[in-house]
Amino acid sequence: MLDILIRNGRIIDGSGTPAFMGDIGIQDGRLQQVGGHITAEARREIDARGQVVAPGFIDPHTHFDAQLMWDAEARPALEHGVTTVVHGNCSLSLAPLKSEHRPRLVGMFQQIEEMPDAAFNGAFEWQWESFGDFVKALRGQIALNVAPLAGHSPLRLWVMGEDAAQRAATADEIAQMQDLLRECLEAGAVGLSTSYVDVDENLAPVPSRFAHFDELDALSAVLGEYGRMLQVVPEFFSTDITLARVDQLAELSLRHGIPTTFSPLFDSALSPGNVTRIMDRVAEQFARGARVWPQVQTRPIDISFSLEQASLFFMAQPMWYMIQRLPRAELLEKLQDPATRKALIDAAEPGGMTLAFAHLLIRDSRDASLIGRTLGDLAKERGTTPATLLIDLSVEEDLNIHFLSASMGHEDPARVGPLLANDLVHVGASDAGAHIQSFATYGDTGYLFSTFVRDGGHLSLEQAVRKITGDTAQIWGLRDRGLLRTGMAADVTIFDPENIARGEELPVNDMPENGMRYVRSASGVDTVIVNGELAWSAEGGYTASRAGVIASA
Amino acid sequence: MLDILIRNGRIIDGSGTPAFMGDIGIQDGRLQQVGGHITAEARREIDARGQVVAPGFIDPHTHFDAQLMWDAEARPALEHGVTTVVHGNCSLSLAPLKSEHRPRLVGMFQQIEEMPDAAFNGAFEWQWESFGDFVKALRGQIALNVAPLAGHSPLRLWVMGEDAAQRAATADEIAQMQDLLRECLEAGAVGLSTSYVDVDENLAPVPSRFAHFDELDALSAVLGEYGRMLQVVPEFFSTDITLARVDQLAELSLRHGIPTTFSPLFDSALSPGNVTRIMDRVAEQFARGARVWPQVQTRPIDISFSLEQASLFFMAQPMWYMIQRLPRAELLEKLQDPATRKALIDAAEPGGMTLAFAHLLIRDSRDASLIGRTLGDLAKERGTTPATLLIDLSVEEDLNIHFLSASMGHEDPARVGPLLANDLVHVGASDAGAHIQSFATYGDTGYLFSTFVRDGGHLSLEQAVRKITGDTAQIWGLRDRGLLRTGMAADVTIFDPENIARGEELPVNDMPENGMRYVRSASGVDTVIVNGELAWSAEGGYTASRAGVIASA
Amino acid sequence: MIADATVGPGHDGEAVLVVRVRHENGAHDSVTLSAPAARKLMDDCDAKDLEDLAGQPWQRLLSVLET
Amino acid sequence: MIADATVGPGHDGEAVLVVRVRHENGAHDSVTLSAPAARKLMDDCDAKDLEDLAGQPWQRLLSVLET
Repeated sequence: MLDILIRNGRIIDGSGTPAFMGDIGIQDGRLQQVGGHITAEARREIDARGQVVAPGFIDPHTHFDAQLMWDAEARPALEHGVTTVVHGNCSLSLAPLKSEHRPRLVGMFQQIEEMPDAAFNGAFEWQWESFGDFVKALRGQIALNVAPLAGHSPLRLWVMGEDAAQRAATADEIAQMQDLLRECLEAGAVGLSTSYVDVDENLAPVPSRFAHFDELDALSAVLGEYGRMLQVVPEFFSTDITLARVDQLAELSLRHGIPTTFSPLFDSALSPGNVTRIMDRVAEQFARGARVWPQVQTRPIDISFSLEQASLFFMAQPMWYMIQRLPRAELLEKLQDPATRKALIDAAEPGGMTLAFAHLLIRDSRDASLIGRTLGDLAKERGTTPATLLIDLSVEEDLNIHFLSASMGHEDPARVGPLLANDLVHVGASDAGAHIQSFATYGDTGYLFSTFVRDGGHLSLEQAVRKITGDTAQIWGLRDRGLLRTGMAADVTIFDPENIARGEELPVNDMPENGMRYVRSASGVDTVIVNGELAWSAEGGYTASRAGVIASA
Repeated sequence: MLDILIRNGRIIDGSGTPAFMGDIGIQDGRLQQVGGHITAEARREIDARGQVVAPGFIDPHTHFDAQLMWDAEARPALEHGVTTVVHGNCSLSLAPLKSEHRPRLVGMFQQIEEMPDAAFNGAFEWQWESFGDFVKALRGQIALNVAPLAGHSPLRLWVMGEDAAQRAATADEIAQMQDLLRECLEAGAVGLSTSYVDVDENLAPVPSRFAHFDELDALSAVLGEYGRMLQVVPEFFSTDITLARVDQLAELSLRHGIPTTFSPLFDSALSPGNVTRIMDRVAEQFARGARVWPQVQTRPIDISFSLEQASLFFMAQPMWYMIQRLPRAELLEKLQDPATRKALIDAAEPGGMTLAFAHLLIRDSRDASLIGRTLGDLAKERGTTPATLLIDLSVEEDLNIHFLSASMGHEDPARVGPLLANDLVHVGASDAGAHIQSFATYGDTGYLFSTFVRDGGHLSLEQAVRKITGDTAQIWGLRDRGLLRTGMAADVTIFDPENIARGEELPVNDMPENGMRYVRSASGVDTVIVNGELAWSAEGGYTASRAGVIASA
Repeated sequence: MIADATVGPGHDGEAVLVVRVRHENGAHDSVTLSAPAARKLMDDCDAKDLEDLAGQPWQRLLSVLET
Repeated sequence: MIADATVGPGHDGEAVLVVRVRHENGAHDSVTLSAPAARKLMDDCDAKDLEDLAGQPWQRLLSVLET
């Protein structure tokens, strides 16, 4: 008796070989058969006619660390078809962590990943200090698989205390960090994450940035003992420095035989040579036998802002930029002063040209009917101009209205498509679970299919599936995932290739203490199975299944 | 304690992702770690510096059925890096087979695969009738893995007796064949093989050719229950009929969800549209979700002949063709008659043009120093002409000398290379173990690397490895093979990418009863590991390991 | 109509006869014959020489292929 | 020398300042600054306007990047 029988699907097995028609049988958490027309009985049958049956998607760059402690499903990742997430990226993980360092680490998470305090405090109980106990707290409690990284910053905090954010480590401290990392890897960590750019809530560099090269080299040697991943945030703001990091990662990769990955790498028309130069260097290093996987996100970059907080968005409009830096009360006053208003509007819309702000979308508003509309359209309806409306709405809503400039970067499919299709690019960098009050980090997989498979044709369906399943599992060395093949773990996502997409970005209040975040729902995903159990379906929503495991083992 | 530790290799993992430097640890027959620099101790260490470490190669089209019964290593396949072979191709398998049908089946093997009687009789004991007992006879006795097909012809013989080669099956007989095939699949068969073209030793069609479509459909339905392969020899001599077979296989594939594969498909300048038309149709059918994998061999086709047996080779030389059809004694007499000799030579070399036979190689000879030389060169040395020498040598050696016209087909890398690189082509069709007295069917993998990776650059090293490892395992659904990933079976081939190649074709007398066959040795292969045990190494040759398993399970 | 016939390579290392056919609608095709089939075709067409095959009706191939 | 500066996208959804640099040997490069770094650069250069950045020595970026 099978547990689940998926009938008549278009099977895309994650290896890149062509799609084919057939059934899939699942038993005891494993793929019992892939292909054929199965006659055996099953406790549950799923008719997948017209749909693609693929390995569950793997998201290699998330920050679901805290969320998973009170949201076993890492919503809405699972409903997008993601069955395995890597967390602990960017030098930040919840373990190993002594209890006295918790506030320190939470501060970093808040600053870097823009996550609210309530996500860490009160929402769950900290039951661990060691990585082993952290993993134990996850086991049996999660609806999708977790491949956890150990963060370099907490490693340093554990060994060096407050000195972690002040100086290089001594040889003895490095040796202690090596032992600690070894413990993490033994307990199921899939690697180490570090960062060269992040700052804490006081804008001081995070502990990992105080490490000298010999420390990273020593930790990489421990990764080498296990063949595990080094994840890095390089100085992405400068192409030249990033190139130097690529070279450095390549040296670590070759010296210790380890895979390495870095992000973000995104395409911007303003730095046209950035991606080309970095990819050329990446290719050179791969040709030497190094593994330096650039992670590239699928979605374009939107910029959002309100008049409440100074944003560089206005830097090209000096008058707006300056007024925006005034104290709140003074700003509100100025915005209602006829002379200032006129000056602002004339500066933004010289000679009545209304182009400057017409493309801006209303991100959130007390008036729900405004959300998602452009200032241009609304201004036309109301017989005003976009700049005038921007000021009026901001005043009306007490500066508490956000605007969004969509697709400001990484937005040209003709450039991003071939990059995603590049064999040396690791599709990832979603940052899922982070920056939750700025934008939605979910649905990048749906966007991959809608924009680069269906619309752009830059990847075939098979290639796209492979990029986020088979390739990801192979790059990270995840034991028996990422492929539909007999004997592998039964992580399966069933979706409609004609409709899979990400939904609109919407604010919701589903964080602890009714906290707000932006999310995107999925469309076109039908069924998500984790380790042989139904975890989510379009028909029934989330189930009570907690079949997720630590995916490193 | 590891069993084997492979250090400093250039790892090509079979998935198509780029090569990388690292170690591999093997324990209990499995890959314990892939990548990194392993510090654990190991019973055996292998330094792979400068070499590629790849999954063991998988040969999907062999006829090692009988040979494996007395040669556990399927020599010389293993030393070429092949760790898994599919046998039972082309409707012929050694099981299931009632004892009374053995001579009948041996006759077919002799005719179709050109294998000597001594390979079947006396060389081993037939300890089985059922497929299960056949598999039992292999278990623990083989040095490489076997993925066995059940042959359609023996299935028919079992159920229908001599009627198998005379008529279509009744509904009841078809049902019996279905049960029998089910038994084979349960016992470990990876599919069913059938043939539309082969004849037995009396030139009568083999039993599989008497099947009507409903029989193949019914058997394919059983394959569908298990998601297993249907292997077919289509009427390759006609493009139009082959196209019809592609369509038919596609229907079976879609109807039953099964993979299908056919061979041979080879490129010949004489039928320039053949490959293009067939590949276009294959692509159409894949696009529908069918799996119809054409197997394409890597090596060119040589033609060999002696004057003893009439060969079409002389058909363009009517006088030679006619005289060659004379009875032996009369032919020998004519070849020594001055007038006939002159007429033959004048016909082949009109006006002293010596081009007709100059390129022919001496294949075998009593005089070992002649083997491998061209008639053109030898004729020059001896002050005669190629045609004269062909006659003289044939007379001297009592017609028992063979000549070879090399690279007569499938010989242009500019055409074959892109075909092999095509994502819809299954690299295979080696026919290893068959036609043993005509030519060597070993070393196609070495030839893939030497000709299409090194010389022609039609495939990258990673692509070529993937074609004969990861892809093959995925196409055939072989559970945990074809990739280097933690947890997979430890089948590993270590080779020098600059030197891997097939050796010269040489006659040897290593068959039972001192029988002759042609072989090719390997160069550039260093170490071959099967299920975690050293099976062959360049340094030590074959080991006593018998770690091969039935690879379907 | 048979257009021409040439000796070519067979996958099993034996020489084969590749017969090219031109149909009335302009379509081309080629059929590969093993030695027995090639001999039967020569006999059926009363051909002494490969060149004698040219111009013969393509239907000659039907009975040959059935063997 | 700083060639120009433009507002652009940051991966975290905030606006950043992309400063383009032209070196004496003809090489081009661009550096992306977050809001605090951009403000510091403006201050260091006594710039009221993005256009004021053009022509400033590229070394101005060094101290800014260290923050």
